[in-house]
Amino acid sequence: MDFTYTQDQKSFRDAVRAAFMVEATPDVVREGWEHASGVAPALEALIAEQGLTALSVPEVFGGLGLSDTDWALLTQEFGYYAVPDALLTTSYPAACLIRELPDAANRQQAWLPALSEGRLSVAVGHPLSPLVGDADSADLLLLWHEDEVHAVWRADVDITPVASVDPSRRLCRVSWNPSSASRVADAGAGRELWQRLADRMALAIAGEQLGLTQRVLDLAIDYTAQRKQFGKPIGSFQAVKHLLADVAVKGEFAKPVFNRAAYALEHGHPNAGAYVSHARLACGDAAWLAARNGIQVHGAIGYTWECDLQIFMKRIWALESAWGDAAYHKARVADWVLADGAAGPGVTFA
Amino acid sequence: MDFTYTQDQKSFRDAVRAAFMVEATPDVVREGWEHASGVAPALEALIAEQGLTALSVPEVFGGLGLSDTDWALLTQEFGYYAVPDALLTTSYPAACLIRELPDAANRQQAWLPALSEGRLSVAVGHPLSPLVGDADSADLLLLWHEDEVHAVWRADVDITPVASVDPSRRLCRVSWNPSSASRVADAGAGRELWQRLADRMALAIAGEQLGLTQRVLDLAIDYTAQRKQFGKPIGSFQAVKHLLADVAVKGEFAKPVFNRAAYALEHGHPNAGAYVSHARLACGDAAWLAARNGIQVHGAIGYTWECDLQIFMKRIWALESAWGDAAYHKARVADWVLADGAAGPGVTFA
Amino acid sequence: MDLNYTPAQQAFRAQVRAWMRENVPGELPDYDTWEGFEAHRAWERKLGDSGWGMVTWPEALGGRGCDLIEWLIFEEEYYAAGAPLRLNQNGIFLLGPTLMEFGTDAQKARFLPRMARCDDMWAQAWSEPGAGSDMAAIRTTAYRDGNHYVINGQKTWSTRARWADWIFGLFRTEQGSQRHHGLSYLLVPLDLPGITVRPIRQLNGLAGFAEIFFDEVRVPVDNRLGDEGEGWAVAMATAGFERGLMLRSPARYQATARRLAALYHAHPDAARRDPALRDRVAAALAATEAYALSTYRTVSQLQAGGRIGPEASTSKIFWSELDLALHEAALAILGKEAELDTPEARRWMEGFMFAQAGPIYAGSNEIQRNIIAERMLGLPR
Amino acid sequence: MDLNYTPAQQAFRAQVRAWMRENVPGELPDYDTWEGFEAHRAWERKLGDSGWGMVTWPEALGGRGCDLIEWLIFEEEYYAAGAPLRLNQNGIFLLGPTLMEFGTDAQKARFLPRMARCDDMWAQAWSEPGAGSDMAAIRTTAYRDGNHYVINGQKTWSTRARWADWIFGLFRTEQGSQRHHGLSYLLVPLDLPGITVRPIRQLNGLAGFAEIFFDEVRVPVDNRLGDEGEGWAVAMATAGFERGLMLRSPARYQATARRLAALYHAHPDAARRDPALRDRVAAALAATEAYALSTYRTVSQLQAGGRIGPEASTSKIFWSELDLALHEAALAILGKEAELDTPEARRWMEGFMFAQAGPIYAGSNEIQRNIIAERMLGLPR
Repeated sequence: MDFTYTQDQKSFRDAVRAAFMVEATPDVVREGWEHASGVAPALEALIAEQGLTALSVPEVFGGLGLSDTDWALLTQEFGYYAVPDALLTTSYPAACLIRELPDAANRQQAWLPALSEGRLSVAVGHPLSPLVGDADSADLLLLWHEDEVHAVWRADVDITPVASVDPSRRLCRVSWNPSSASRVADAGAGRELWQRLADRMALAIAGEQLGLTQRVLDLAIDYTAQRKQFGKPIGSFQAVKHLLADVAVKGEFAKPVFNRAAYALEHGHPNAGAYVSHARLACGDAAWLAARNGIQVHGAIGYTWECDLQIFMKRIWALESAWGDAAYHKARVADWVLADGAAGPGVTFA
Repeated sequence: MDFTYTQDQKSFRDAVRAAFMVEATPDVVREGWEHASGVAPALEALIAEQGLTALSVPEVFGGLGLSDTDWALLTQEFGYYAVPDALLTTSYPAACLIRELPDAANRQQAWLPALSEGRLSVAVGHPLSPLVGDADSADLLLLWHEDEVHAVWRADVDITPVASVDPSRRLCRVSWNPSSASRVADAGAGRELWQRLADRMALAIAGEQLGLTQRVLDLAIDYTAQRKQFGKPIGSFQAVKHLLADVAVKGEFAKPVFNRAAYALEHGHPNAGAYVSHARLACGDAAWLAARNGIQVHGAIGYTWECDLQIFMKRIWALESAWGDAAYHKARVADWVLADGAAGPGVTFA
Repeated sequence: MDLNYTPAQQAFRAQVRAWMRENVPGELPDYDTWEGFEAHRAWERKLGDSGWGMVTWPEALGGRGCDLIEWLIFEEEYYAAGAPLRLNQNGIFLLGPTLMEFGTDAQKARFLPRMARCDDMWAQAWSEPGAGSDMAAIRTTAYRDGNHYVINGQKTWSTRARWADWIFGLFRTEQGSQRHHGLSYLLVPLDLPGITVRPIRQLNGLAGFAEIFFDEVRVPVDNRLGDEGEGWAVAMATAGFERGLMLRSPARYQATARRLAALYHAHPDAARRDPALRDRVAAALAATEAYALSTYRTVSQLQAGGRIGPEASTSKIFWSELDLALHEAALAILGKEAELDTPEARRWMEGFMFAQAGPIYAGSNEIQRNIIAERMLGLPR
Repeated sequence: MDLNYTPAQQAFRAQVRAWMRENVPGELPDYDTWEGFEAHRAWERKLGDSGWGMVTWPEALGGRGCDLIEWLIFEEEYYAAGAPLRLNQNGIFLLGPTLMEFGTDAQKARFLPRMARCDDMWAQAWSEPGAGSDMAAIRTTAYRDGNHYVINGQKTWSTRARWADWIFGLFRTEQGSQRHHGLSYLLVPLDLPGITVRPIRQLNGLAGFAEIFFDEVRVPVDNRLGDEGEGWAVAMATAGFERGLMLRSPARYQATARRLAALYHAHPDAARRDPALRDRVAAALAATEAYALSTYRTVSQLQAGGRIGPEASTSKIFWSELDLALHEAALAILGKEAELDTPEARRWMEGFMFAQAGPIYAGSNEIQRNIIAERMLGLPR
């Protein structure tokens, strides 16, 4: 029974963190808002250079073959730095989906190395996220149709971008016509592939939410420790302390829930879906409270465009219902915890 | 548009308050716990002396003929002093029910003056409150059966007392056999009588909850203003202040909801039932929070039998689901506010 | 107790309703844009010209001498008709009542009629970089030079100051004075030499407020409201109005609540998928009713000769949390749509972002809870 | 990361389960009655005699040398079998670990084996009438007289002290010292001359705690834990255990959660009448899972060489609010039944009343939030 990450996992996370700390500053995130891709050129270059598009591609195809628990650490960094979506909406799910496609050695050979090297951008569309992230800058789209997986080139779809409250996000309505030519997995195989993909995406969002919670907390701590009113830092007032302590409590207790979900997903645990939903709810609650209490302790300055807090709040608001809204995740959690003998001692872990 | 009570109403309330302040002290309430009736003899004597059993009996039968808004003020005092239930479970509802019985001049003549003079004690049983309050000390019981009203003498029923968490309450399971001889109103007339009675009882409980909220607040203010920790009164700590301010906010906004319900009930407003349920929820929420935050600011002393806080907390806990639980009241409120054009400007008042 | 409207009040309601039906414009552009500002100002002028600018003021000052119940009725019909937020709200709801109480006859005649038709657009100027929740820490000075005050310093978080003609605020007129002593309440035209207005963009990217810099700005002594050095008491009266009745009449929330109910009914699938949603929506709608009832109750008490006391702070907390609850419920119904820039979702998300400011401005809810605890409940400071 | 139990751990679980199945008694009377106390002590003795008194201690001291994962497994099986709360919990969970860290070998040998089988029943003696949340305000003195300390003063809120044989607590051994300086951690038998124990009745009418008066009570110097005047650091370690792992292992809440789920299923009408109930119950059950996971995570970190830091305060807040949420959900399901003295309702109402104490004792949740803010988040004092 060991909840800790390996030294390798932490080192890799630290390397990514170090890169983001320098290259994904709030100014860079803001710069991305002005670009069609949502990502500033320098950050796009960093992603290419660091080979971040190769993370989930199996090693035989030139990738790093990261596991779900590897990713669990990284997604927190994506959230902490509010790195624009593109990587998490394209190469991550695309690689996961393609590598698991049945009877698709040719396609895997054609697509995975290209994906890995950043030569191919692949977007993914599923009913839980009906607007396709970064479809407008993708070459290829992997789309759900009645549980089948279809692969469609961009020329063959109509794309209408729809702005999000978070200017980093690039969501698109996609209309297209499924055909037997575009089908790359049938419904029998697809059902399981899509479910695993949807769980992976939900987990990635939970990780972002954890990172966002921590970032808002850090911003709020910095601000309230230096901002003075009534002759002392406002962070010394009990009301301010308790608003932030409440966020810390929620964040602290979301972490192990998140870690369990990642582990269960990686090991194909039969309850993985419910665990992921539990993580999404716990991490989402923490993030939502972080945004509310974060702006509250900032006061008016937190309401301004100039204050970097907005970057993280808007991401929190935007992700709230992404890849499954509260109704979806609550229902999965309730079905699980209310089933006979499903939760509790000796069942929590197998 | 006038939300204020008349001077007469306030004077009468003040007189009752003055009597309770002296005669319904916490010690007297505790003394009642040792008596079969739940009421200390001195308090029972006061109730008889002051003619409190006559309040709802029409003047022609020797009573005071109080209206629902008159009662709205009094029930808050009953709550504030945690006066044992007996009056609110017997003479109040019984007088309301009997005076409205159709074609019952003889019974009214026989029962109302006796009720008014305290010679007759009448308990009331209804599905919203299936355990009959103070049935064991009643002479007569007015009981619901398929919307009919039945009047049964105590000799004709079996009574099993069931203790409540609040030692002042005297709840009884009553088993009996309805017969045409015991029926005093048929279902056609009874339906409306019972609904109005149930709403009156729910409103009375809402009033008690308001009074209880204020009492717990007063106890907490007294305690936290004098109790010192870290060299100053704990009431000067922001966390303690805010716990009590939150209670004050809930209480303040429950009051007008409660007043509207009383007014609507008195004037037969078609929405009266929903307004009463709204009052029950608003007042109940305030009281529940008062109990929680009240014991929290008291600390360990609030957890003791000796501390009077327990009297009021236990009443709050006991009344939470009396005469309609949250599910019942929430459903009535939701049906009302979600109906087309039911709530809002120009509809709030007629 | 009498919770009925009088026939006269009902007639008044009908009159407002009829006028609004004829005159309310379609949706205007955001008033934090230049185009939107002009459109809103035109609407305010139309209101003013028809005597609806601020109905509680005397006719001679641009109003129609209504009582507070009529004012509530006016607001209800105003928002029920889909009319826009009041552009000049800091003027008519905050400075207006303060002028009524502390202004000289000359000041009232000079400022109120023009305010009622938005000939003068007003912004508040309380906060400074070092004086937010702690308003008594004000440092911007106004030294006396003959018949003028000369202002130096900086104000901030001045809502819509970018478009305003005038500001009102507190300035330190007594050199070396401390805290709430030695402050005066001044009315300052923004076109004076030495004033620089720097817009501040808010969450939605629009410049909803501004910083104002003062460099030797000369204001006539006549522009002082109340006595010299007694500005704090005047400002507290303004703050009372702000927390109390005027700034947040229930009608806005009732309009939001109606939209929420409609949204709920329009999304039966959301209610089916999340059975707890009905509770949440119903609770927010019921709380909106509670807020309306509470306001009528306050007006009753004022009409019976009472005054607004520290319990007004409970109102500030209640409406700001209500506004959040209404918008959060709507976002929950919208689910995946909530983040999108579609007409329906955009309006709710904008409202949600605006609601974030509720627990912060006009005295943060933490300050309000202190006030409730200390002044209403009597807890030690 | 490896979230599986090892075969050895699974075998251990099976062993505990089998023993419990054979030995767990039926429902015992409340341990705050004399009869209940005796019944509970007999059970503790049985546990101790079979090596289950405190499994994490070395065999030589009455335990079985288990690691913390095994301890969690033990607790899970203990409560899953319906075994009663641990009578001597202040001893085994608070003083025990403190003795392990600060005790001399002689003290360990003297106290731990007897504690493990409840030959000595222990109570804590921290609080005083003027020192609750502000524990450093302790005034009870213990002056040195040769090889003895002589204690004078008063302690209060000592849980189950009415039945206890010994207490542990902090006493001011340096005359005139201030706050957390000059305090020593002493172990005091309650049968010494000069000690008066006055029971205090709690909400349910039973004397769950007591005041203890000391009048020239002579305690040998050997009964001091840690150095003279260094009691605060020792006590902080105890407080750390209290907030942290030991006092509230997840198993109790998991047992309550199972009862809640059963209650929910047994009252389908309640769920039908209040569609939001499912959410509420599911959220409480999921939070129980989160608490269990968090505890395993903490143990992982300890086994990897970490220490329990200020984040333990988050745990205190979480379990106390969880306990309230579980019981409040149960009362909502019970509805009208909740207040009644029926077997099912009584147990939930008693548990609910007990849960009221959670956010108060072991350092109130307000104090915990201060600790989180100052020590974990680094906000200024």
